[in-house]
Amino acid sequence: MSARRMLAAAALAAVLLAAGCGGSSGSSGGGSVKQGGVFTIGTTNYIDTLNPFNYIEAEAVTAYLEVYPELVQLAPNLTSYEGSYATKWTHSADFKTYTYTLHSGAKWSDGKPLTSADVAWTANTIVKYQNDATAVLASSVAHVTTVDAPNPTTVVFHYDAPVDPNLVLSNISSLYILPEHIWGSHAGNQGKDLKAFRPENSLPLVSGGPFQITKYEKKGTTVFKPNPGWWGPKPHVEAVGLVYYTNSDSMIADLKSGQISAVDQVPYTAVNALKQSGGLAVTPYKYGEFTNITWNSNPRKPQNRELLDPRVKKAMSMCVDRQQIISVIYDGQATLANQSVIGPFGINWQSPDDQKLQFNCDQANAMLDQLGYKKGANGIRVAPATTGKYAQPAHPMQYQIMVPNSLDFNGSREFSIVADGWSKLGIKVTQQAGGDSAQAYAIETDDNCDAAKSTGYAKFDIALWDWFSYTDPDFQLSVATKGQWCSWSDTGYDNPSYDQMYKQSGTLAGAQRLTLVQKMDKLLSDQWIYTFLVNEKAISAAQPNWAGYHPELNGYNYGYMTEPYQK
Amino acid sequence: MSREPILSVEDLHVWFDLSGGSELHAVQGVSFDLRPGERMGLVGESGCGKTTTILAMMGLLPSSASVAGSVSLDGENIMARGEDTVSPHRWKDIAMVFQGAMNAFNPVKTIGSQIVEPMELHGTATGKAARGQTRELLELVGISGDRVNNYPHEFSGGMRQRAAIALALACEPRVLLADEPTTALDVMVQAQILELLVRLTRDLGLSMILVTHDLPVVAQVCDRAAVMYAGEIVEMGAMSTIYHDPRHPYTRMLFGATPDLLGDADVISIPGAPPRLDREIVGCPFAPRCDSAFAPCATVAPRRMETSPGHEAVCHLNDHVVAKEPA
Amino acid sequence: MTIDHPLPAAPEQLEELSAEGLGERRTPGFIRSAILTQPAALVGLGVLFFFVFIAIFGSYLEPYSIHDKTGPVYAPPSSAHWLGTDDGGVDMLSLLIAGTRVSMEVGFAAALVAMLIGGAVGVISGFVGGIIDVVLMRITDIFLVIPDIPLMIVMAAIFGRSLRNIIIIIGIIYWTSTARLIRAQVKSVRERVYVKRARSLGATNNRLVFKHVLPQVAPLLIANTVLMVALAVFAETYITFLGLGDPSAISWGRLIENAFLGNAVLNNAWWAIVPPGVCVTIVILACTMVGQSMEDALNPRLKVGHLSVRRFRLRPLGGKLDSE
Amino acid sequence: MEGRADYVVKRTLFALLTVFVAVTINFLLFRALPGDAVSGLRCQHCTIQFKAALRHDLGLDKSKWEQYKIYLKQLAHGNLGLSDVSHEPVRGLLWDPLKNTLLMLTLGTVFSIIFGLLTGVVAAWRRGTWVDKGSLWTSLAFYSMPTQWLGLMIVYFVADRIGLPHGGIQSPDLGILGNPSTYDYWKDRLEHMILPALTLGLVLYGEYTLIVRSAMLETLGEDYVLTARAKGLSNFAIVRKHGLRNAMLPIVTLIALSLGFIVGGAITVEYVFDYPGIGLAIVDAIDKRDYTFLQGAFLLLTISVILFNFLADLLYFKLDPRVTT
Repeated sequence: MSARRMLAAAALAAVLLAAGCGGSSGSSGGGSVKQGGVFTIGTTNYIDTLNPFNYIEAEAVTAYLEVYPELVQLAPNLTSYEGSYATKWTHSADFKTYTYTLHSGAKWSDGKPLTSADVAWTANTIVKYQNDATAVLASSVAHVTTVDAPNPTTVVFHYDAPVDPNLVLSNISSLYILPEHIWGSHAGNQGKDLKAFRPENSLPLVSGGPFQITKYEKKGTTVFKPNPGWWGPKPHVEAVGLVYYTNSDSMIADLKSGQISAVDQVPYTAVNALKQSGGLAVTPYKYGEFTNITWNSNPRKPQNRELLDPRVKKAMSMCVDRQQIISVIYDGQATLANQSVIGPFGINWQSPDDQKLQFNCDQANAMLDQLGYKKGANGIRVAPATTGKYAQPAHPMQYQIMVPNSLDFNGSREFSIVADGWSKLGIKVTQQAGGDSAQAYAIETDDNCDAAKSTGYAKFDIALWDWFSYTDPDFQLSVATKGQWCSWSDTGYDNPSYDQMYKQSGTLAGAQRLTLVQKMDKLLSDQWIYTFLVNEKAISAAQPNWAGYHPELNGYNYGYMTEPYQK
Repeated sequence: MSREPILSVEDLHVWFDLSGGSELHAVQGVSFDLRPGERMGLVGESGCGKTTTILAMMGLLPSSASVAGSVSLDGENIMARGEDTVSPHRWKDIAMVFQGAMNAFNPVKTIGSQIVEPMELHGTATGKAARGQTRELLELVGISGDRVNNYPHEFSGGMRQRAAIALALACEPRVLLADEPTTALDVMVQAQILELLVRLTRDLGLSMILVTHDLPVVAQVCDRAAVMYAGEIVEMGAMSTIYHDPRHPYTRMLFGATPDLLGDADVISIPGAPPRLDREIVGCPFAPRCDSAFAPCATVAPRRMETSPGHEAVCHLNDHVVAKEPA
Repeated sequence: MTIDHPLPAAPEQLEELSAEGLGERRTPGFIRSAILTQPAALVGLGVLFFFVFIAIFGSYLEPYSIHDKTGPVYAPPSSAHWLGTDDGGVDMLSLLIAGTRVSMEVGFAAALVAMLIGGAVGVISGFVGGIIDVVLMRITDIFLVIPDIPLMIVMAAIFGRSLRNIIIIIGIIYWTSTARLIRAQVKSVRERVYVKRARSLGATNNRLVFKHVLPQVAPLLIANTVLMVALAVFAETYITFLGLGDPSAISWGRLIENAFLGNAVLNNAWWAIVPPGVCVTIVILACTMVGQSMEDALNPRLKVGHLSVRRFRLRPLGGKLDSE
Repeated sequence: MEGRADYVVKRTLFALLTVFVAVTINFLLFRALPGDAVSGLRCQHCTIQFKAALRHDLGLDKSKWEQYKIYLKQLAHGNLGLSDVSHEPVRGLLWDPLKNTLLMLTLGTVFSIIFGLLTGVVAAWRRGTWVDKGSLWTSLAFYSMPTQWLGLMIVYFVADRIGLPHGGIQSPDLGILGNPSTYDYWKDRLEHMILPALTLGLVLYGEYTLIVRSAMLETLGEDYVLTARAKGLSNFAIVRKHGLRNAMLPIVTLIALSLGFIVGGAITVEYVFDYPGIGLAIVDAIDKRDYTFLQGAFLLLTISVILFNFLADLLYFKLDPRVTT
C-alpha cells in the first residue's frame, strides 16, 4: 500500500535514514530554465509532524531537509557527501574532533541570524536527552561528547572515540539544525517539552532552508514556498505542493489528468499502464531497498536447529527462483541482489568474496541428500535426531515463514514463489501473517526478549523481509550484533567474535576500516543469516513540461525541491 | 314487510384467483333483499363465503377477486361499474363494523381522529362540528365523550367494538354491515354489544346485516336469517319460521351445535369439513356431512324451494313437500 | 444484524413472525416442498449447488497454477486466459475457481458456527425460560446493538489472520439474530398440544428437545443458516479487503483486494475487478432467494394487500356460467 | 401513562448497559493481545529497566482489575489514551476524520433514505407489478454487492465518464497559492464527496428499499387499512395517513439497527475512495497496528451506534402510542 515503508519504532527511524544527504551541485544546467510555476508531487507517505524529535514517517525527512539546515548532505551521486550549511570540514588526526566551517551571513526566515550557536544548541540538546526526549535523533550525534561554537561560522564536534569520517558525515547529515530562538524555550521538563512542541501550529514555519512551509495538512497537501532569506541556490518554482494519497490509484489518476506534476514512486503494477498512456516521463531510478529471507540465527534456538547450518540454508536458497520474483512481483523492475548485508548503496564496502547464489534446485536437492536429510514417505525431508545440549528428535522439515504485511511489495506472492521452490526440495512451509514490521519483530524477538539473559528469538524460523541500504555500512553491520538484540536484530545472530570486530570497526578509519568491514561482510555472507533476493528499482513519473526532478534525492538532498523547473 | 327493499343482492358470484391459475368460487349466486329497518342474519361456518359476500357488497375485495351479479341500493345497481359506482355509497349509505375490532383501528391515531376522518372526507361534517358529532356518537354507543383523544390500545375490547360501531355510524348510513361484531368478546360484553346494535337500528331506523357463525345470536337479534354453506344460501326466511321449522339439515344442526368451548374460534361442532370451493361439486355440497342424506343427494344438486311464503331452502328433503319454486 | 435478511425484522417482530403459521406439526418433506414450489428458490439452489460443485472440484478445473506467471501482466481475456491475468500475470479464471473454494468454505463454516451458537442459545432460552431466558436475551439484545462490522475488524486485527479465526469471528458475531428467531419458535413449539402431551407422559427434557422441539425448529434454523452463508461470504470479503484476511488463502475477497491494491483500475483491467464481485453478488442473491423462500413458506406473514392499483374485477355472468 | 415513562427509563438504562458492555469488551479484547503496548517496543534504549519504568508509567504493572478501573475512569474523563504510533491523544486524532466522515455519511444516508422510502413505498403499493419486481431485484442486487467492489466498479466505470475524481477529499492543486474562495472550496469538496456517498448510498438504498417495502406490505395488509378503504380514503391518502406512519415503526428500528452496517460500509468506501475520514484512519491504524487508536475508534463508533439506536427508541416512543415497556 504505501510505497515506502513505515518505520515503526520511533526511536530508531533516524538511524535508517542516517545515510541520507547530499549536495545540490547545480544539476539544473542546460535547457531553458523558466522560473515560477507550482510543482506538485504525489506521494503515498505523509509528513506526520514538523517536530523532528517526534517523527516516524520517512516523508517527514523530506520536509526537514527543505526547512531545517544540515551541515552536509548526500551528493546527487548518492555515494559521497557534499557541503550544505557547512562549506568545508576537517578532522583531527585521531578522528575524535571534527571542525566545520559554516556559511556566513545566513539568516532564519524571520530575519534572525543563523549561526554556529544554533548548531551547537541543537547538537548539545540532542546529546543531553539522547536516552529519552531526543532519542529519535540520537544517532546523528552518536559518540559526540560536546559541541563548541568558537565563532559564528565555526562549529567543533568532540567524539569520545575515533570515528570514521564516512560514518561521521553519514550521521551528521541527519542533524536537523533548529532555530534556538524558537526551540530554546521548549527544552524544559527534562527535555520532554521538546517532544510536545508543535511547530506546525504557527505557520509559516521559521525556516533556515530553501523553503518555508506555508500550509501543512498531515494527511493532505503541504505547501512549500521559497524562503527569500535562503543563502543557497534559489528554487526555480513558485511553490511545491506535497500531496498525500493513501491510494496509489487516485494518485496516478490525478497524474494522468494533469492535476499533479510528478509522482515519486509509481507502484510496480502501475508502471505499464503509465507507459502506455503516453506523454509522461516514466523513469526508473536508483533506490536503496533490497529484499531478503531472514533466518533465525540465534545459536540457542530450541527447535528446527538444522536451520542454523549454513549449508542447509545455502541449499534452500539455491531453490528460490529469484527471476520469477523479479518478473511476477516487480514486473521486471528489480535486479538480483548480492549476498551482502551492506546492500546496493554501500556496494563499495561489500566483500568481493561474498557468497554467490545460483538458482539450481537439482544441486540443492543433492546437497540436502548429502547432508543426510532424507525424504520421508510423504515426500517431506526429515531432519535426523540430534544429541547434546540442544538435542531435538527427528522431525519433518516443515516451517512457518513470517510475512509482515507492511512490505511494499506483494509478500504473499513472494511467499508462494519461495514455497513452490522449497516444495521441490521436500521442504514444506506455511505462511504466518505477522502484522507490520513492528509486530513481526515482536514475534521474532518474543515477549521476554533480553539480550543480557540471552532470551528471545526462540520461536520463529524464517521471515521475509526487506532492508534499506546506506552509503555507510555501520548500521547494517550493527544489526547482526548482540547489541541490537531485542531491537533491530531480526536474526538473533550472536557471535562474540563478530561483535568484537564490529566494536573495533567503529574506531578505525580509511583503508583499515574497509578491510575489517569486508571481513565482517564475508563472515555474515558465509553464515547465511540472510538470503538476499533482489534490489528494487524505484520508478517515478512526471509531466513532460517539467525538468530537473530527481526523485532519488528525496530524503537525502534539498535539491529534491529546489531543482525542478518548468521547461 | 311490504316496503320496497332498500338493498337487493342478486345472483352474486365471487371468484378468487389462486396461484397456479386455478380459481376459488367463494360465493356462488347469492341473492337476498334487505328492507328498511330490517335486521338480517347471515350465518355459516368459517369459509362459507359470508364475509366475502358483504365485502363484495362494499366493493372491498382485493385485486385477486372477480365479481359478478348485482347489488342494488334503492333500485340502483351499484355494482354496475365496479369500484366507480360502489365508492360514492361506501360509508355514506352502507357502512361496516369489522370483524375483530382490535385491528380495525389504526393503533397510532386517536379514536376520535379516526371517526372524524370519514366525516370530513365525505363532507358530512367538518372541523369543530365533526369533533362534536364524534363525541355524541361515542356517547351514543355508551362511551364517555371525553375519551375521543384516547388511543385504541387504551380501550377494552368491548369499548373498541362500541367505538367501531360509532365509526360505522359516522356518516349516518342507512345500511350497517356487521361482520362478527362479537367474536373474541366475553359473553357479558357480547350481550351488551348485541343489545346496542338492536337499539341503534331501532332508534336510527337502520337496516343491518349481521354476519356470524352463531345461529342463536341471530335468533336473538334478527328478524330474518340466511344460512350460508359452501358459498350458497341454503336456507333463508323469517327468524321465527327458521327457528321453529328449519327446512335444511344444516340449519337444524347449527341450532344444535354449541360454539367452541374456548369461544375464540369460528368453529362449529358439526363433524366433517366443508367442501373445497376450487373444485366442482357434484350433488349436494352438504351431503357428506348430512345426517339425513339419501340417494339423490350424492349426484343431483338440490334446487331452491319456497317451503312457505318467504321461507326458502335448498334441500332434497323438500322435494316432495313443496312443488312450487320461488319466482 | 442488519444485512442478514433482505426483509429483516425488528427484534420485536422476530417473535411474532416466527410464532405465526405454525399451528400444526410439520412433516419432514416440508422444506423440500417449500423450495420446489418456488421458482426463485429453485434457481437459488441451483446456483448454490453450482458454486459448491466448483468449490469441491475446483482444483481439477483450474486451467493454470495460481502461483505461476502464465501470461503477461494484466493480459486481457483471450483463448489462453478466458478471464485474462492479474497484476502478477496469474490466470484470473484459476484464481476465481480457487477463490470459490475458500469463500464457500468460510461462508458455510461460519454460518454453521453461528447456527450452532444461535441455535443453542435460542433453544435453551426458549425451552428453559425463566431467568436464564431473560439473561440470555438481554445479552443477545446488547450484541444486537453493538455494531458488528467494527467489532469484527477489531477482533480480526487482534486475533490474527487465519481462515479459522475469520470463520470463528464471523460465527460468533452473527449468532444473535438466529438466537432470537429460534427462541421464539421454540417457545411456540413448546406450548403446542403434542409437546405438552409428551411432557405429561413423562418425556425427559432431552427427549423433548431432540425428539419434538428440534425437528420442528430445524426448517427455520436451516433457512436462517442459508441466509447466514450470504452474510458470512460478505463479511469475509470485507475483512479480507481491509488486509485482515488469511494471507495464504485466495478468496473472492482477496481477489477484490488484489484488484484494488494491484491498480487494476489504472491498467483498465476490468477482468480483474468484475468477476470476483459478480460471484459474491450472485452467491448472496442465491442464498437470499433460497433462505427467504423457506422463511416465507414457514412464516406466511405477508397478508393480502388491502391496497392495490388493481381493484376487484367485474365479470359478465354468462361467460362463467357457460364454462360450468 | 406510567408505563410510558418506564419505557424511556428502561431504554436509557439499556443503552447505558450496552455502552458499559461495549466498553468492557473493548478493554478485554485489547488485553487479549499477546504482550502489552510496551513489549512490542523496539529501540536502542528500550532496556528491560526502561520497559519496566514505562510499564509503571502506563499502569501496566497493575492488576487487570486495577487497570480496568483506571480505564473506566479515564474514559469518564473522555480520555482515550495516546496513539501507539504518533503518541498524540487519540481523541484529537479522531476528530478531523470524523468531521469528514459525517459529511459524506450524511450525504449518502440522506440519499438512500429518501430514495429507499420512495421506491419501497411505491413497490409495496404497486405490489406484483413490474415496478415492484424491477425495484425488488435492483435493490436485492445492490444489497448483495460487496461495498468495496461497488466502489471499485464506480471508480472504473463511472468516475472518468462523468468527470469526477477517483478519490481524495480535495484537488491537489487547490489552495497551494493562497486560499480558495468558500465557493470553490465547497464545490471541490462536494465533487470529491459525491462518488463515495453514492456508493454508500446505493448499497443502503438497496437495503432500505427492501426494509420499507416489506414494512409497507405488512402494514397495508392490516385491518385498519381495510377500514380506511371502507371509509372511502383514496389510495394515496391511505398510504400517507395510515401506511407510512405505521410502517415507520419497523423502518425506524431497522434503520437504526443498520447503522452498524453504515459505519462498516463507510470504512471500505473511504478506503476505496481515499477519503480521509474515520474509516480510512481505521484502515491506517490496522495497517500500523495502532491498537490504542483502534480501541478509541471502535468505542466511538460503538457508542454513536448505541446512541442512535437509543434515539430511534425515543422516536419509536414518539411514533407509537402503544409502547409501554
